[in-house]
Amino acid sequence: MLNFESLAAIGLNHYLIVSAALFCIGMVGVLVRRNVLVILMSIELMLNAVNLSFVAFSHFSQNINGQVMVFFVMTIAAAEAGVGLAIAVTIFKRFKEVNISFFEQLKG
Amino acid sequence: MNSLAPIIALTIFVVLFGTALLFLVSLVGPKPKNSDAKNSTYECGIDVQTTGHSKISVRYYLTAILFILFDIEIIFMYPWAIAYGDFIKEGQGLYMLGAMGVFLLIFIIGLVWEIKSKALEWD
Amino acid sequence: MDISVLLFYGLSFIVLCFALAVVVSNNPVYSAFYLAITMVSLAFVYFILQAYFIAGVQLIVYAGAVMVLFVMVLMMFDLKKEKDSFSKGRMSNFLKVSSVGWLWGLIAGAIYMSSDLLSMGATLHNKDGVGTTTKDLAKLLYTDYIFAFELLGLLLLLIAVGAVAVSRIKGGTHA
Amino acid sequence: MGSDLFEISVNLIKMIIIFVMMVQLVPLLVWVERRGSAFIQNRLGPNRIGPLGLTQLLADAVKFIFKEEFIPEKTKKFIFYAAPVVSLIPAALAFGAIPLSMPINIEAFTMFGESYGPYRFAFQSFELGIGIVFVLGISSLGPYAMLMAGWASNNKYSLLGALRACAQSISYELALGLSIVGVLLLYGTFDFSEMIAAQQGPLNFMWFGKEVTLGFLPNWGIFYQPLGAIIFLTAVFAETNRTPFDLPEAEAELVAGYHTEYSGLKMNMFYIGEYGHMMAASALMAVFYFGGYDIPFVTAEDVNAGVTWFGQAIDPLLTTVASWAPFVGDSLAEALGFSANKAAIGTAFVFHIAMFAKILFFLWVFVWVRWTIPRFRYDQLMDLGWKTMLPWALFNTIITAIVIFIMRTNWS
Repeated sequence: MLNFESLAAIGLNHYLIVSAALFCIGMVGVLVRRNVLVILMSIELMLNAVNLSFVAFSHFSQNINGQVMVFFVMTIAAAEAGVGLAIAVTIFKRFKEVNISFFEQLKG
Repeated sequence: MNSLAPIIALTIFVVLFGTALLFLVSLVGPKPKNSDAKNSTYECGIDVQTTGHSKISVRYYLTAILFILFDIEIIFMYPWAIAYGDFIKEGQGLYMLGAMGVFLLIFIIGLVWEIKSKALEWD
Repeated sequence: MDISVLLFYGLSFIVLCFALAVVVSNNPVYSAFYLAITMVSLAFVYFILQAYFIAGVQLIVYAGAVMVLFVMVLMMFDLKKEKDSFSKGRMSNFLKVSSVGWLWGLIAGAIYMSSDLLSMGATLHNKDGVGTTTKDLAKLLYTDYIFAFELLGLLLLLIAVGAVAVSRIKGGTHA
Repeated sequence: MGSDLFEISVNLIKMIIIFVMMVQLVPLLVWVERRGSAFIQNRLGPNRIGPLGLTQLLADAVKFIFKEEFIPEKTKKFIFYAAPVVSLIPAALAFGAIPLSMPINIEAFTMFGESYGPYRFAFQSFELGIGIVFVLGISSLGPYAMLMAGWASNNKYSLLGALRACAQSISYELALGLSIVGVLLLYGTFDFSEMIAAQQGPLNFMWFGKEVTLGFLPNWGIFYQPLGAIIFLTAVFAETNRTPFDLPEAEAELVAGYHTEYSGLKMNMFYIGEYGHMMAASALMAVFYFGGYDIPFVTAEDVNAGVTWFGQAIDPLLTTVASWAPFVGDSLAEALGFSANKAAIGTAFVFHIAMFAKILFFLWVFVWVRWTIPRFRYDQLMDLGWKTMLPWALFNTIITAIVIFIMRTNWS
């Protein structure tokens, strides 16, 4: 079972478990925080966790496809952060509010 | 080649160096004699009216977001730039030029649009 | 004990601690700084995984651009100490956190059980990295993924237009 | 790997020496800056303390250490103290990744009776295959120190200065990154050492499949990328917040920018960071466009032969000295095992001086420009970055790509 050798020889499992933990921390952030900016940051954490598992798989299977995917995910994440912050800034300028529960009241 | 340990070691060393300097000053320097005027926020001599975090123009933010988007487009050119010579040797130079040409066209359209839409105007 | 094992555990510890700090910190500006540290540490983890270019991109794009944008926006907002930074309801929060904990346990258990399937490489640095250089990445990116690559360029253009348009709503760009 | 204790300790010492060298250059640069400004403005400058006022630096350093340590109220204490330390990190890491001389190949030798295998010591803190991307990534962390300082000070001048500095440096990072694409196209690598190796010898390039050599010019990047070099240099000025782009510190408008509330050694650490950034930028300029540690028309063999000749010429002298004092000189060198490697170390030292001369020249350019060109207005600065330099850098990239395509393709 769990012994010293399995801890000292870093394999794919170790990276995947770290990645899973990072993803879950991000998920907790999305679920329990109310500030929309912190929620966006938690989403970035989750995306980073996915990137970590992609890079780990890419390294251990010696296949560069995973890194290309990481590149794309980073692009999408940056675009998402840009638009999300643009909306947050616009709402904050108008209503002085960043609480996510306030956003429910926005109706067209 | 490409080992991480020296980078981490240098980072730790620099942090220790900076912290040591800060400690050295608090150890060697004279003890501060506090007074209200000295402790107050610097405001050219008048009393502080508002907090230090007053409203800031949204342009800073707009500049930052446009920076992110163009920065990623530039990063996309880096692998292309270093593989370009190899592609030319393999006779695929025109393909690579065309592939990046389309991308650069999109880049230029974006840049021209930003300039025309006056999103980058500071006054 | 190899130095890379030590580096892996140290960096993973830093990554997870600061990720947790992002979530529990009361002040969003501190959250952003913690997230920046997480990003830099993750870049170093990519370095251990020999994904050097990806590590550099992580530094430039995430740590150098996205997090700077977050910090600037938070400084613009000038938020007072948040009164209700966490959602209300002790029971529902407990349920949320515990269910996420269960999820992590499930994933970790699954990874542990299938470790024989996953054990393609047992240790680090036993491969010479053939076929995973940045030039190989470029060859793949501009041939197999050329369509996705051009589409991402278009997406970035649309995002730029959209961001400017959104910030123009009501009152224009004059805050 | 096969690294042993000797190799690790030499690498650590080398790393610390390079960092300390960077820190120690700062007071010298401050002196150059003050004397240089005085020279340009027809004044005298600091000349009272020591020869040419050189010990003024020492006096300043001592003064900074003995300053009273205080921070204003309502600051965020931890971040206020962390900001100066953070400002040192990008500069130190970026400077450490740049090769300052050619690698030293140490042959096997014996020291104190134990033999040590052959080594290869690079003249830089760490060798990276992705040099440029790492340096760009690390220096893009620079805005954090400014934002931390500006935000923690709880002062509107500081915050405005920090935001200005941040917006300015990210705007010019685009032109900087794009001007480097031309360099990457030219050399086809991220590695600094390979770039420098590609710039050795006389100017030669492929012209429609034929090789052309121009013997009277060195094979430096500046002859292929003149526009890129100009854009890079300008962007670097803005990145390091130097005049004519020192808007973040514009003392007429913002008191002193993001370090308004800082005093004593804490402020000095920001200066170390800024000057370190300048040094890294100068070194990059030398590596990209001026051949790195390359000396024009002189090959490594020539230098090696010269050093060997010089060593043989002074050898009788050394032997004489050694005969007078048996504890120093040859016997010690023999005990340390360096006699076989004198030539390699000497060669590396000569090339290091060449590299250093280039770095010092560009640092002098920084000072020179500062006292020659007036400050821009902020909207002019942003217009220059986005509407002038970015399109020109784009133009440079496209032209470089097309020209390289035409020249290197085998048209037959």
